[in-house]
Amino acid sequence: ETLRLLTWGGYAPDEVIAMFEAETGHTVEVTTSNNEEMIAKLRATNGGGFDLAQPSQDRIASAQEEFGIYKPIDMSKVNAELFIPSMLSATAGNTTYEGEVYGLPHVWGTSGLVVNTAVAGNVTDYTDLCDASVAGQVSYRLKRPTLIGFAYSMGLDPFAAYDDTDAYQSILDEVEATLTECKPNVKTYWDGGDEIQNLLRSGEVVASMAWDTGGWQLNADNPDITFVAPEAGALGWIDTFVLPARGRADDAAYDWINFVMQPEIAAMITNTAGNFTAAVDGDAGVSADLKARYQGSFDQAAIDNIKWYPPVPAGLEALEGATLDRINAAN
Amino acid sequence: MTSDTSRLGFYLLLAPILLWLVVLIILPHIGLFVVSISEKIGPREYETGFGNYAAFFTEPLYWRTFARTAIMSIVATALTLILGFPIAYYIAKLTRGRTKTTLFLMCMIPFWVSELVRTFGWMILLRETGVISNALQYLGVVDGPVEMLYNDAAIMVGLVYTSILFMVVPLVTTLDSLDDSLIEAGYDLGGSSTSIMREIVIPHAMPGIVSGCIVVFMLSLGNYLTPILLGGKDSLWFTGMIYTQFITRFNWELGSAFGFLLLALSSLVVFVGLKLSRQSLTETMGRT
Amino acid sequence: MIPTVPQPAFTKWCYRAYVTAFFIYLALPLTVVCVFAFNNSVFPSLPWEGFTLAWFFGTEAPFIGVFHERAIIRSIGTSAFVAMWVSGLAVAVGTCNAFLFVRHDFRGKGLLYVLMLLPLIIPGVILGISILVFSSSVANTLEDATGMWFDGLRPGLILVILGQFSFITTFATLVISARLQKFDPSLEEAALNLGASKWGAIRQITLPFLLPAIVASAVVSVLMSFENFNTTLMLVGSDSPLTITMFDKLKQGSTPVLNAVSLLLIMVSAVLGMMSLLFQSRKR
Amino acid sequence: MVPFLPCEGAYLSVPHPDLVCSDLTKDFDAFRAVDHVSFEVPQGSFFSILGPSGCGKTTLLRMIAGFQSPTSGDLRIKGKSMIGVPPNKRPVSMVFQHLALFPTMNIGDNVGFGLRQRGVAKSEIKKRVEEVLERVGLPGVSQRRIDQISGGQKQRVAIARCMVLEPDVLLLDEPLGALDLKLREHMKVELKSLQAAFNTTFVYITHDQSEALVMSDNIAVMNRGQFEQIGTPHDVYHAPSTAFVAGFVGDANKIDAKVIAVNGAVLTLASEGGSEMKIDAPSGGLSVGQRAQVFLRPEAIELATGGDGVNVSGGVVESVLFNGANSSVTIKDQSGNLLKVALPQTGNFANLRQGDSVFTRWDPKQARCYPASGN
Amino acid sequence: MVPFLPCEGAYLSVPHPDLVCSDLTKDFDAFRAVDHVSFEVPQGSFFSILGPSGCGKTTLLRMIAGFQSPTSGDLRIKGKSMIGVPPNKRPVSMVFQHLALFPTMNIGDNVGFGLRQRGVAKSEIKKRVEEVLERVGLPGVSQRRIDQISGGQKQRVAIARCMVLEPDVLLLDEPLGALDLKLREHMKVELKSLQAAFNTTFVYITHDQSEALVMSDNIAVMNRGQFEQIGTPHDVYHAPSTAFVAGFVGDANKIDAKVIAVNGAVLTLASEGGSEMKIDAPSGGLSVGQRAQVFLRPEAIELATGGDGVNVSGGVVESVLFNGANSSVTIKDQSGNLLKVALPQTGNFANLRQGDSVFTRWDPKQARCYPASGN
Ligand SMILES: Nc1ncnc2c1ncn2[C@@H]1O[C@H](COP(=O)(O)OP(=O)(O)OP(=O)(O)O)[C@@H](O)[C@H]1O
Ligand SMILES: Nc1ncnc2c1ncn2[C@@H]1O[C@H](COP(=O)(O)OP(=O)(O)OP(=O)(O)O)[C@@H](O)[C@H]1O
Ligand SMILES: NCCCCNCCCN
Ligand SMILES: [Mg+2]
Ligand SMILES: [Mg+2]
Repeated sequence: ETLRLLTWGGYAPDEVIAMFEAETGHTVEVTTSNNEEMIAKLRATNGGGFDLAQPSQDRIASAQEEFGIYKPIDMSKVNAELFIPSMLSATAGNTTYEGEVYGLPHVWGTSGLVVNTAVAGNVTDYTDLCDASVAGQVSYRLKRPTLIGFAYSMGLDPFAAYDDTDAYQSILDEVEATLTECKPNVKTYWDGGDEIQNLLRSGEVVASMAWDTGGWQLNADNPDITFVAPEAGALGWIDTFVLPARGRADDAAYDWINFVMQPEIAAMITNTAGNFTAAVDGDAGVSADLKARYQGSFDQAAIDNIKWYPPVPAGLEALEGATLDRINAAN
Repeated sequence: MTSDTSRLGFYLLLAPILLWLVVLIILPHIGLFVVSISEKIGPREYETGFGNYAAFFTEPLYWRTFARTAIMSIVATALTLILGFPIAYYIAKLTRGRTKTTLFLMCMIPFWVSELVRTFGWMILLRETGVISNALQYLGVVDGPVEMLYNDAAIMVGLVYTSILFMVVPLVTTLDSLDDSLIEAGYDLGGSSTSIMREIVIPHAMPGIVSGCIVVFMLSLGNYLTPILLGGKDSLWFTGMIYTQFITRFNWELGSAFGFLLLALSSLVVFVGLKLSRQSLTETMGRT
Repeated sequence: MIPTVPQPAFTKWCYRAYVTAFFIYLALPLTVVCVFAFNNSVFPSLPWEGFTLAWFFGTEAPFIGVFHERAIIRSIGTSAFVAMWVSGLAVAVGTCNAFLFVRHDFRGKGLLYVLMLLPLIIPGVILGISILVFSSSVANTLEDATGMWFDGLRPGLILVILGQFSFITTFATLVISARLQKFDPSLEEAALNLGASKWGAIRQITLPFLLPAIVASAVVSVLMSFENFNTTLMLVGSDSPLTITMFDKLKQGSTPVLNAVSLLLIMVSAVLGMMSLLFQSRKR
Repeated sequence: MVPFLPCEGAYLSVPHPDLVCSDLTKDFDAFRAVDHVSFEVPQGSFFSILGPSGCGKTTLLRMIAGFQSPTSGDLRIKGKSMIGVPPNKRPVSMVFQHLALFPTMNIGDNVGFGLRQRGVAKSEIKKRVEEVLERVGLPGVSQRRIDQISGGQKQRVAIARCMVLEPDVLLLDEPLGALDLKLREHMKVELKSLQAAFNTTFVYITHDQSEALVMSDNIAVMNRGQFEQIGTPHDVYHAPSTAFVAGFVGDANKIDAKVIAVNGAVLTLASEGGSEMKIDAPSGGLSVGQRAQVFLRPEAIELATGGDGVNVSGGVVESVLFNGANSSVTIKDQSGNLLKVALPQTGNFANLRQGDSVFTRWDPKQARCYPASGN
Repeated sequence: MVPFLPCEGAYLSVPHPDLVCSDLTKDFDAFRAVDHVSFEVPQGSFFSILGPSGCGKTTLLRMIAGFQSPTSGDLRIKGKSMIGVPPNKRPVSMVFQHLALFPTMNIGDNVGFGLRQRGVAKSEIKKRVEEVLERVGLPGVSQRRIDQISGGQKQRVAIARCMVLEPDVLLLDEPLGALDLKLREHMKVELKSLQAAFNTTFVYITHDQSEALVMSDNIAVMNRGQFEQIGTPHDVYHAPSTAFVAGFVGDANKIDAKVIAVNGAVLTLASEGGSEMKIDAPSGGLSVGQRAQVFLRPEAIELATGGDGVNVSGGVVESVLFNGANSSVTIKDQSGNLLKVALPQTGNFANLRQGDSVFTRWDPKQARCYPASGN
């Protein structure tokens, strides 16, 4: 069978695929994407075209409610022992819609700051990106994590306001004002993981809101650059496994899930993607360097301060979208 | 030869074009329009109305981007014409034989590679750590790195680059068909270079100018890659907006409305352009 | 102004300088793309770190060469597949259209001709979304009615092919019509007069005459299909053609692998383009 | 596979004309392009149809070839009616105005095309192609492309391509029209001799009277869809049966006049300007008082330094057109009529200058006279 | 803004020719297209340059117009040297071969173009355009598009467009080449009368001898870049000064022969076939034993039923080319030479048929004879 996998860059390294193909006889076709596009594609195909997708856990229930693009997980086909139980159940909780579970946890990590400490050591929180000292050398994505990160940094609590549209809107308005003001500081809004890495590595950008993994990978080349957990808290995410409603190779999909969650394989993925997985003992085989970098970025306080994304209620993204548009359009 | 078989042949020829135009052009656009007039009022719930169009007009972001895209496209078209005309004239009138073919082919080269590659090339050239910035520093023109990417000028450079071929080719074709003896007659009757350009060359080249401008305008207006990749944080493009509605916002209804507006805009500009230049679509585009 | 009318040397010199500058402008980005395919660095930018062929043949991360990048190799195959179909369909329909418009007179011909030109002035993105929206709603309706799945109507290669076909056909039609217009119908009559059947005359006389245009439009269709982005972006499913894959990679950040692919693309399309031109000029 | 072998044998005993058209008519909507045309072309003769542009020549020829179907009338080749027979099944071949040589084939393939359609064996085709090319004086050119030979050679290839099929009738639609003057002069003579050599029936259309006069056995002069006269070149030139023919074939002075006396075959007419003339020619039933058109060829008028007699009048040289052997003068007579007169080839009167006085004289038998028509 | 008003006044007293070319030469790389050509064209005359295709006519004309610069030599118009003067500053106008009317302008704008360039006031332009159109016989057409008038009318518009500028010299490059036969005949006469009416100097190039003969005051016959003869039409036709001119202008029988006796002005020659002939004409210094080319016009030969005398020989009719007034016969004499003989316009010998025996006779003064050249 052919497994058509819709995932993030780095989650399906070539060597893992090779091993999987050798072991199971399936072939794997990978399409890399991001949350929005994964959902958009599945929506356009009405849940077809792919056999396994990996959106973040907070974006599953609402998408299912609106578009019905996923099918429930058949836990009998999953080797549950491979998953860290707390993550498995947390994900199950967040991805339940009408009593069915739609997601399994795979990779987790955070969004925070990646900083060139030699030139921008003063950047320790999201709002510091707007500081005059780094004018023109800053980058972040124009996506919802940025809104949420800035909100926390401004002393607001967006997750708490998830169910109160008006409250959430007023948070958004405040963030919009800040980000609009911050705009001249920004060199460019980045889009893909490697893009921001290139900008940081070349020195064109010195501080950025980005995924932790990017920071750690850059750190290997240039010790000045690293991931910094922001004072207001890093944003914690879990990317999952979901089955598109009309996937044709469910067996291969389950095979893939069970295969990559094996500790050794999980470690290989961690080493390429840079993020830890939800596999039991997945960190055992991870390089000591990566562990050290992780520990350098996160002390216990920082870990406790991680803000984990709750499921996004349907309709909220429309508000965020409008805000992002206005920021984009502001001059 | 009997009329029966030729009737049959006629219908056999008619079938593919009707299938193509109806199934792939007409029905989809009707469909697009139908979707554009359905408003989303809740999950999986829609009703008919012009709310999406209203949203476009009430949200300054949308119509500003729309206007911006239109204006930039018109500017890009004008620039392409101004830059391309002397080149087309040079190729058509001042070169012969092998040189002519070579120069003409050289104009085609960018067309032979994808827009993505071309744009990628410009990114390598224009970025702060890119080739031009380094060259300028090396030459001592500037002391620090200069950022030339991520702004509207970069978009212009990219748009002109992407579309210049579509201006030069029709211009070369029409200018080629201008008999040298007409220009000679102009001189012979006492004309100066400027008056001959204005009274003889440009009127003759008009169909080429118009068809070049239409194509370039359409390409710029409908461009996605160049503004996305070369443009900066303020460089919004309407196609990007449509993409956003479809992909990031899952809002096909609004996206469809945007699409329809873009279509209306392009048709309007083309129509006005044709009217102003007194050309017809069939004549100008039919000959490209 | 023209060679036979004397011009001041300064004017001539300025004009030549401008033309030279223009061609440098044309060549620059492509040259840069090609050169950096050989830079021994993970970024396609200065400084120059030395010459390498790793971006073509490398197997060690991060220097994975094009020939070992699964995604790219696969998408080249996909692109070729799409291009073949698009070009075949476009040329076939274009040829029919040419005969229809050049040889037949019928009511509504003018209107049909304008409709045929329409895809030229519809932005590619719109073509993409309209086909996407339309095919999705047809699929939804059919699926609701029958309970069966109609995958061909969902984003995927079929829609990509149809989407590209929908506007490339216009180009093919124009190129082939232009040639057919130059065809002297008395050649066909001569063939009939010499004993050929109607179809025999077309096959032996008209089609060979059209061949250069057919080949040229096939090549142009292949090139257009290969490089199409706007329409494809909206219709692509799990199999993405090369431009889409490259765009994804570019968004992710770029390595000189992209330069290497581009260099290969430039070479192939240059060869294709030359071939079609040679063919055309030889068969004129 | 061999649908039209030359129909010999059985038919030979009955001497059919090769081509017979009876009452052939063609209407395009309301417009009648060919109007009840009837004629016969005997085997082996050269038949020309001469007429001005738009008179319906091509339409007539295309009906014979089968590209147009007649509105009414019949068309028989070697006795067989061709109505309803498609063009590829008719025993006629056609040389097109622009020759219609196939540009995608070399000369040999062009000439062999018809044989290939009949399924003749390859080696046989090769042999017959070489043969016919030799007969038209072009041996060994079969490998050349058609753009590698001259205009006159193309002409001969086009004829060879038809002749290799041994058609009963060869149709030619102004095949010299595209050639330049000198080549045309040459090909006129050559075409005639090719026709004689092949001994095939030629039906030739042209608007150039000199082509028709030089080559034909018989000429049909066509006007507005109708045949005005069928006859030998000599007849048509010297005894035109209508005013149209008199005006169209050859150069002629046309004088509008009125009959003032009829005396047996001799008419006396007065021109508009008042000068009197006598004509001794078939009168077409003109009676006194009727308006008439008189045609008088420039070479039928003699110049003299004085004298009187029938049809002699004095005049003044209006202009001299020196053109070598074809020089002429225009003379204005007392009543203001202009008369074009050929200068004698003997060189007499070569010194005539504008303004000189001179006399003209012509034989009453040399003029032709027709009732004035509406136009 | 009015750079070339007709240069009258001061110059009128000195009678300059309008156009003087001295030793004009033009080389294209190694190829010499125009080779030391010198001539003068007097004011108000019609000067033709006649020569075969590729002989350098257009190159010469374009040097006069300023579109080519001479390699050496001088070129003066109304006494002023034109070397280095750009085409838009020369007092000449040109009628191009394909007329080069501006298709994007209507007729009025075409004709007014030159005046607009000079900055003449609009109302004045309108007046003068109407005037000149009237003079060429096309009043009131100024609003028409150029595709709305006929070929002959276009011709006249092209001339009007030049004449409105009152040029010193009007250059015409085969302007009748694109017209059809009948129209060409007509325009020949018309062009000449337009020239007379405007009284402007015309320099006309053509490869059609009949055009040159009919229209010109003087003809220069050009061959391979050189002028072979300059003279009146009569001179060029009746007294060609070289073999090339004799062969190129008018129809002629060319006989290769050898001089066997010289007796004062009278030469006796023997043709290749052995027949003897006597010629009384400028001999060009031929001496006994030299090879020579004899040119004899078809109309210079008389037919007779018998007889003897100088240059009389018997022969057999090889073919009859009936062509109305231009009919001719080809006669083969005893030694096998073919002779084209014009049939007399009087109608004598009209009944001659192939194979008839007949005698030919010609006056020793009517032939021309030149030393045989290499070719
Ligand atoms: N298919 C047609 N439909 C309508 N009218 C036609 C058609 N073909 C020819 N005619 C008209 O019939 C008339 C005769 O045309 P035809 O081509 O036979 O003339 P022709 O004598 O060959 O002229 P030419 O010497 O210019 O070739 C013309 O007036 C022409 O306009
Ligand atoms: N620009 C040029 N470069 C090289 N050779 C040329 C050029 N223009 C003309 N010639 C050559 O010079 C010769 C004379 O050309 P020109 O055009 O003057 O001939 P022509 O007498 O006008 O002939 P035609 O009657 O065919 O117009 C020709 O052999 C031509 O090939
Ligand atoms: N390199 C892969 C990074 C994947 C990040 N997933 C982030 C989800 C944020 N909402
Ligand atoms: Mg005709
Ligand atoms: Mg010339």
